[in-house]
Amino acid sequence: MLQAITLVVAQTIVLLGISPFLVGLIRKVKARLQCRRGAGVFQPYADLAKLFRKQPVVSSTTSWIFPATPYILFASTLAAGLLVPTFASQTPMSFAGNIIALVYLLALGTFFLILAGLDAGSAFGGMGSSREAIVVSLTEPAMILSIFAIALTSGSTNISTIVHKTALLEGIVTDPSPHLMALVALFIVALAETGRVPVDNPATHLELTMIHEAMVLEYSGRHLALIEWAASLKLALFLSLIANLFAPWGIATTLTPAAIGIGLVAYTLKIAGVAVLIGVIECTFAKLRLFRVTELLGAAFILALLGLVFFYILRG
Amino acid sequence: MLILLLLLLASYAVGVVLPFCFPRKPQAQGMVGSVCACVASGSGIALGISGLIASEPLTASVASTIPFLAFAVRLDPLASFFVLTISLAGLAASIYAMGYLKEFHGRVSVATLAALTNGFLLSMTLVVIADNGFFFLIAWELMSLVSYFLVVTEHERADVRYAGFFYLIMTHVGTAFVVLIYLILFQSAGSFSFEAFRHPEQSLPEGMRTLVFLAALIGFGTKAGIVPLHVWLPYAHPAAPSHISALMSGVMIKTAIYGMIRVYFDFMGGQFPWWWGFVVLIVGATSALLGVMYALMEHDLKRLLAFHSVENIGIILLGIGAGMIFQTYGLKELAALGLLAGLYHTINHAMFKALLFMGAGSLLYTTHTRNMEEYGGLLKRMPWTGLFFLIGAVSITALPPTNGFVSEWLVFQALFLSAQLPTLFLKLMLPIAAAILALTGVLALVCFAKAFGISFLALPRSSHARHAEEVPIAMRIGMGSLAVCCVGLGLAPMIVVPLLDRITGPLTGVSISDKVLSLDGWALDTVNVEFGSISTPILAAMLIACGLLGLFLAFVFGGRLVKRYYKTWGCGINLSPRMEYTATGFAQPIRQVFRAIYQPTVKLETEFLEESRYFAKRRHFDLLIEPVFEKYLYDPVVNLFMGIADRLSILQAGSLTLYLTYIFVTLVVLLLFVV
Amino acid sequence: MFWPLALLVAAPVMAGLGSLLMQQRRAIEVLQCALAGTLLAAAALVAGQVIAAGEVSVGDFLQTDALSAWLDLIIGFVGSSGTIYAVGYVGEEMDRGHLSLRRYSQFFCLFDLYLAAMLLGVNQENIAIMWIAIEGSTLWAALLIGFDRSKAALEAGWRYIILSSLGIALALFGTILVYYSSEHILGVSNEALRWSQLYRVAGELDPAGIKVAFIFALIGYGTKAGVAPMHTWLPDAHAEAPTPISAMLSANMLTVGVYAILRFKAVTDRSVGPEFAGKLIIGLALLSLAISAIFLLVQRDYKRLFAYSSIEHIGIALLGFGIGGLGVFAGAWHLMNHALAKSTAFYGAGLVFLRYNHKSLDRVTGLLSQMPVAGTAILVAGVALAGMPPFGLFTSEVLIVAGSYTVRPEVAYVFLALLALAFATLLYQVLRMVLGAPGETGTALGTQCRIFTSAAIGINIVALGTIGLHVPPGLATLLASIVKIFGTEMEASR
Amino acid sequence: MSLSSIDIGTQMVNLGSVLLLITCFSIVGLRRLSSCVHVFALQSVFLGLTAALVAFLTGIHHIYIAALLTIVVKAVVIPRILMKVIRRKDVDRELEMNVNVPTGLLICGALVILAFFITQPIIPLGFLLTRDSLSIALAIILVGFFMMIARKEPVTQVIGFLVMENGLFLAATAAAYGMPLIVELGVFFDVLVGALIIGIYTHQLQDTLDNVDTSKLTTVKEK
Repeated sequence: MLQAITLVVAQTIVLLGISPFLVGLIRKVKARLQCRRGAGVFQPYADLAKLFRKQPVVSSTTSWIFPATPYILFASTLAAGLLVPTFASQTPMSFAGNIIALVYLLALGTFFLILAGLDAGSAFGGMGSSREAIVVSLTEPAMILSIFAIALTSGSTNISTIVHKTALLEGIVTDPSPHLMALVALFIVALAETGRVPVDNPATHLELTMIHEAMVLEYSGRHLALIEWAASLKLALFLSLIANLFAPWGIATTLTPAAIGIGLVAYTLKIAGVAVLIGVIECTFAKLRLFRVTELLGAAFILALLGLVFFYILRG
Repeated sequence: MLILLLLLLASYAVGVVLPFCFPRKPQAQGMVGSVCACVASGSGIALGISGLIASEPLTASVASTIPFLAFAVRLDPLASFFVLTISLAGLAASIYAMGYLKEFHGRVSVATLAALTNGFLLSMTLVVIADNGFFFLIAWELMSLVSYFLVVTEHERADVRYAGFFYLIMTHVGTAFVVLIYLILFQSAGSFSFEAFRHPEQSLPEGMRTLVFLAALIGFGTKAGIVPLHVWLPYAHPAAPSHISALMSGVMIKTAIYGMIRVYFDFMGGQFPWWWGFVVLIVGATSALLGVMYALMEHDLKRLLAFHSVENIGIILLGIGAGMIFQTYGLKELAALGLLAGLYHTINHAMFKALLFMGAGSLLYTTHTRNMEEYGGLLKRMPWTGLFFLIGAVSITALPPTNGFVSEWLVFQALFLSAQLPTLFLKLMLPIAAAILALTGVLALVCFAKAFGISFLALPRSSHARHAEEVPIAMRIGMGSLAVCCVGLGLAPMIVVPLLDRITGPLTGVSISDKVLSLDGWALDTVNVEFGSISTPILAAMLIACGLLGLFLAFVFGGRLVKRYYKTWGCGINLSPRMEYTATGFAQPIRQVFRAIYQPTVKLETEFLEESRYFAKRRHFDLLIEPVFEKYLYDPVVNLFMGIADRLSILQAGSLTLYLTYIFVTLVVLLLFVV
Repeated sequence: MFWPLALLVAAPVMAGLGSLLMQQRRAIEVLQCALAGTLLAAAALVAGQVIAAGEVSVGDFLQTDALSAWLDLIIGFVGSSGTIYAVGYVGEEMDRGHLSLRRYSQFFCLFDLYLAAMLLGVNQENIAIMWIAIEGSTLWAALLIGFDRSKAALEAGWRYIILSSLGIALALFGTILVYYSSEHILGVSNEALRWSQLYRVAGELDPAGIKVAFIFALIGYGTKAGVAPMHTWLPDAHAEAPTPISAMLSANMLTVGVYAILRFKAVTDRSVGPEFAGKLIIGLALLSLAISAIFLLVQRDYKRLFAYSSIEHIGIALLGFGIGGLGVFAGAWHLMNHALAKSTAFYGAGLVFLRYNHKSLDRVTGLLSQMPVAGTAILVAGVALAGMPPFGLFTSEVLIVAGSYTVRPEVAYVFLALLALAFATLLYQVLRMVLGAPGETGTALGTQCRIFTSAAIGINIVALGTIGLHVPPGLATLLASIVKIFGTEMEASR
Repeated sequence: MSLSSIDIGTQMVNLGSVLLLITCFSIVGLRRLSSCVHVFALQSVFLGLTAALVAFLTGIHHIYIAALLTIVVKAVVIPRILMKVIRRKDVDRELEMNVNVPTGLLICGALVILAFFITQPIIPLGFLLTRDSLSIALAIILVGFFMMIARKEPVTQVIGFLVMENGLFLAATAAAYGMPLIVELGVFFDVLVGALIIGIYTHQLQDTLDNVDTSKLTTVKEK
């Protein structure tokens, strides 16, 4: 019990701690590839601290939904994060929810974010909400299907069980093809969910292009801080999901200090690697038009489905 | 138990009669009717629960002088469960009605309305407890008739009359098929009693069984509103008074689910080919997806909710269909799981759909319009209604930790367990159904984000909304009780599942509650523990904890939690409702992406000033979604009959000679027929 | 104890002649109301006796068995409520100056004689005298249909008299043929014309003769019963006749026609087995159903609407009898409920006509709010006629379809489909009338008219409701013995 | 009485029946309304005589009454009523046909054959004396029926109807040796009243509308 609690606390700290760093890392990579020096990788921490200290300005047209949303978003994202194994393959909370719970927890946050976008009554918010709506509605089926394709190999939909089994080379992937397809699908989903190029551009505030930014346009001060933090948490969540599902190397399958140490290091390296990859993608791809996004996500869905088919066909 | 049953019947009956004893006192009429309904449904709740936990089903019967008819009732767990569902919704609705009926004072006869409401609840209860096919049919038809009269409460309006008649015809066609089911069973059993239907030794020939399956699917499906038989639903449910819409959408369509389970799992004894389940699965998936998609395009709040009923019936059928498929292959535990998921979603949908319709009713009550584009900013003006509606919306979109989440999760699991099926085809089909379910779920989320966001948030979009105020306490209690049910059913699966298991146990022959509940009830997992689990209480706790953590962090880093209010930045000009995103605009990307299904047609008429074609005097914008099924499926049939009738009317051309000839020919023909 | 039966037949005759002699209206009204009471009481008593004793007879002249008693109940009940209604209705016409006192008394004279003729016809063992009585009722009806001498009424009456005299003539030939084939067994005497005797010796009768006889009887009396394709007079007559008469035609005369067919069927079944008659009857019944279901859809005239609905229901009842067994029970039950419901419908329609003075369906809306009594009558009757619970027509239809499914499923399928169609078409029209906002105002009705008509409607609706889902034990025994007449025992209901 | 007389009787009865049939055909063939009425009267006379003959041969006396009534009612009273109607309306002209005469006659022939076919199995039941009259009676009925269809003029429809009645009467008396008296009286009463009422109707119709051509009476129908 005590061990479980410590683990949960540890994971919380790791997630909260590492997520801004990932954002910073991606920005740094982009800056480098665009031949800029760019801000330091720890800049996001400073931003958060500053935002927290600023007094938020709340639109007088809004209802209680608007100020409540940042906390709900933060809570739901963090709770979702606790279901995903990070450095240790067995997360104590994993029994509380499997992939479906994960998806719906994220959806809870999205739901309130959309509401908040509408709440202020400005055209931007509504526009952002409406676009977010279409994106999210296309990502989730692909996400569920892709994770399910992985789940089949290990006969479980509990993420930590999947990771644990794969890590211990139980129910090992006899052949990579379903995994590969699912990986690609999940990666695309991750880009979409975390509002990255080519689906969305976190760096823009141009009403033609912005989705997530448009929704949170009215936010300021600590509210914005929480939302930013939640966004980076979501990023961390997806990165660790991808990293641990497809490359559970070095993850701590036992709870000896040594294993945990290795796990932490491996984890950091892995997600940093994925983050760099994302950064590269962000500057090599252009942002797609909103109605082209559907094709991308459709492709993701099909890939995940193919992964499923392949799995059954190869397993007979 | 018998006492409870009698109390229930008696007080409904009294509720039918008593309102008429207070002529010209609508207040009293409504109050009396509602009180009777409350007493009855209260005892109904008790009856349902006791029926679920009782070891022996309660049976009672009154003989009749009509052959083959016996007024026999039997409260086995299945029936009790539906009695419970009906009574829960009924109780809330009748409390709600105490306030809501004011809406009708002076416009329609409140006494009739109250009496019909009691009759409606009574007939629904009789439908599910009837133990005799003939009796069932009587109750079924009564239910249809009474609900029809409730739908046409405001029959001065032509659209209401149309809705009502459409409903009446559809439901009657459905009834014809239901009659067919019982005819086939009657022929083999030589009796209308369910006991005789149930007997395995009178197993029907294969063709007849298939006929029964199809008849049940069409007959009950019409009532349930499966695609493509759903077309009446978005007309009829909104037309009725809102607490009746709540009952129709929340409960009445569930009687059809009851019928299907009764026929497939009870009468057919769970013996059927795999394609039965598969057909049900397909129907479920189609209904779920199309239901939510059409809902997305609706701006009439009640029509939107009605389409969501189609969607949720689809989800229920996904669970049941999966259960049937597993049943075919003897995977009893999974069959039980699927069935259980379907039943769980049944009661959940009853709760949140009733809640949402009541919420819509409250908006109607205070703004007198059903058009979402005229709402806005209502959350500040009616906080309680807003809160309850939000809870309903969160539940129907299956967000944790509400009840919708639990049942949809169970359905997902049931579909994912397809790996254990022998045939590759089904192995693939069930996960695809799951993907469709996922899409449905998200679209529902979008739809309710729209519904809540446009109606309750931002600035009022019309004077109706500007002058809206909170509804009377009775209505709030009615909604509140259901909101509590939604949350409760979500947080306490450890209580609900064992009860449902008492239904699925006898039907599938295996009890799974101990398998589904692990960690002494805290976690809910599928029949094999490894496969995945959730625990809504824990999730709720986590959410709260993380929320507090967020608050704490904000406090730690930010110090005092003060905030400043200022008007929204409107690009320099003052913000007005006309600048807000409309429901139409919000749904535009979806409409764009799925235009293949919607086939939207846009009409833009512009009148220009005669001086210059650069200045428009007025613009008129029309956006129409093609009603595919009505246009290509229903209209042709109607036109066919009309055409036949018109052509035949020359038979009655008014010429005596012609008439004489008919008789003469008939005579000669018959005489030849003898020779 | 024969006087109730005698009274039942004699009372209308006396009342009719009486009202012809009477000189002031009040007296005629009193007399008619008295008649109504007498009919009701007498019919009830006769039925009671039959239930108790099996059959009642007045010497050699009137004999009543279960089937006749059933018809007595129908004619007695509807006849009495109809008389009351007629007092209100025709009174209103007189108040408006459409009628002289002479015509007024003539109307009631004809009305009563018409009832008397039918009662004589059904309480009769002698097939020839039954024929005479029914022919008599045809003639009175002919005079009544053309009573208000409008062009349309005369035309309808003309068609009616020609077609039904023709039918009745064919029926007579059928009767003669029966006599022809029975006389050489029973001798040249009245005996050869008695149902009871015919049933007894039916086995020895010559099949060929009986078959031809039945065909003539079926077509002949079928014309009176409004069975398609001999139904063509029916909508015209019902539409143009004074509304109380329309009600009586639908509720009584068609029923009597069915009764006559049934008597012949009973003999035929005993002689050549039930298939022959059954097949013919089922065929014509389905034809009637189909035609009425279609024509209900295109009606522009609310009285014609109910007329076609009568064709439909006579068809349903005949289908029941054609199937036999359970169907006979259901058919008889259907006849009674239909008589009640249809007369109610026409009572309502009559009030509407009095108010608006036109029969156009499209121009009548919002009855419930404008004329609550008429609206309720039409709505209740419409729902009942559409075959909805809690009314008896639902139970009988379910029993008939169940019976037919056990015997020949294909009939049941067709029957179900046609029922659904007729349901839709009838209710579509009825609901258009009763719901919605009232259109034109029309001329209000006099108090007396309203009292009498409401009374008649009330009686009918109450009766309709009480026997809806429950056959009173006495009637159940009657029905059981009716079923026996057709050779099959009622199996105990499970 | 002796066998031979019975044979002769049989032949005479058959002769009478055949005469009836022939009169039928002639009515179908005739084109003038008044002559139709006359021929009908003639037919009724033949009918009465045949009935009387049967009564004489069988010694069933009440048939005499029936025969007498026939001659009085159908050969005298009804024709007079009809002639009156015809004169008042002066419709005594070329009749409009629905079916032209030759076709009509052919159809009638077919009907007669049908009648014989149908009655073939039944005949043996009957009494020696009047076997074939049944077939002829049925033939007359069918032909009468056909008459009602073949002509447009209402009066001819009445005549057709009365011809049918004659056929019935022939069947009743000749074939079945007459029904019990009460029955026959009843039947006669009804026929008389029926004819009267039809008369009344044609009368009133003519008052309300100048022409009583039933082919023009087509206002009450499905719109």
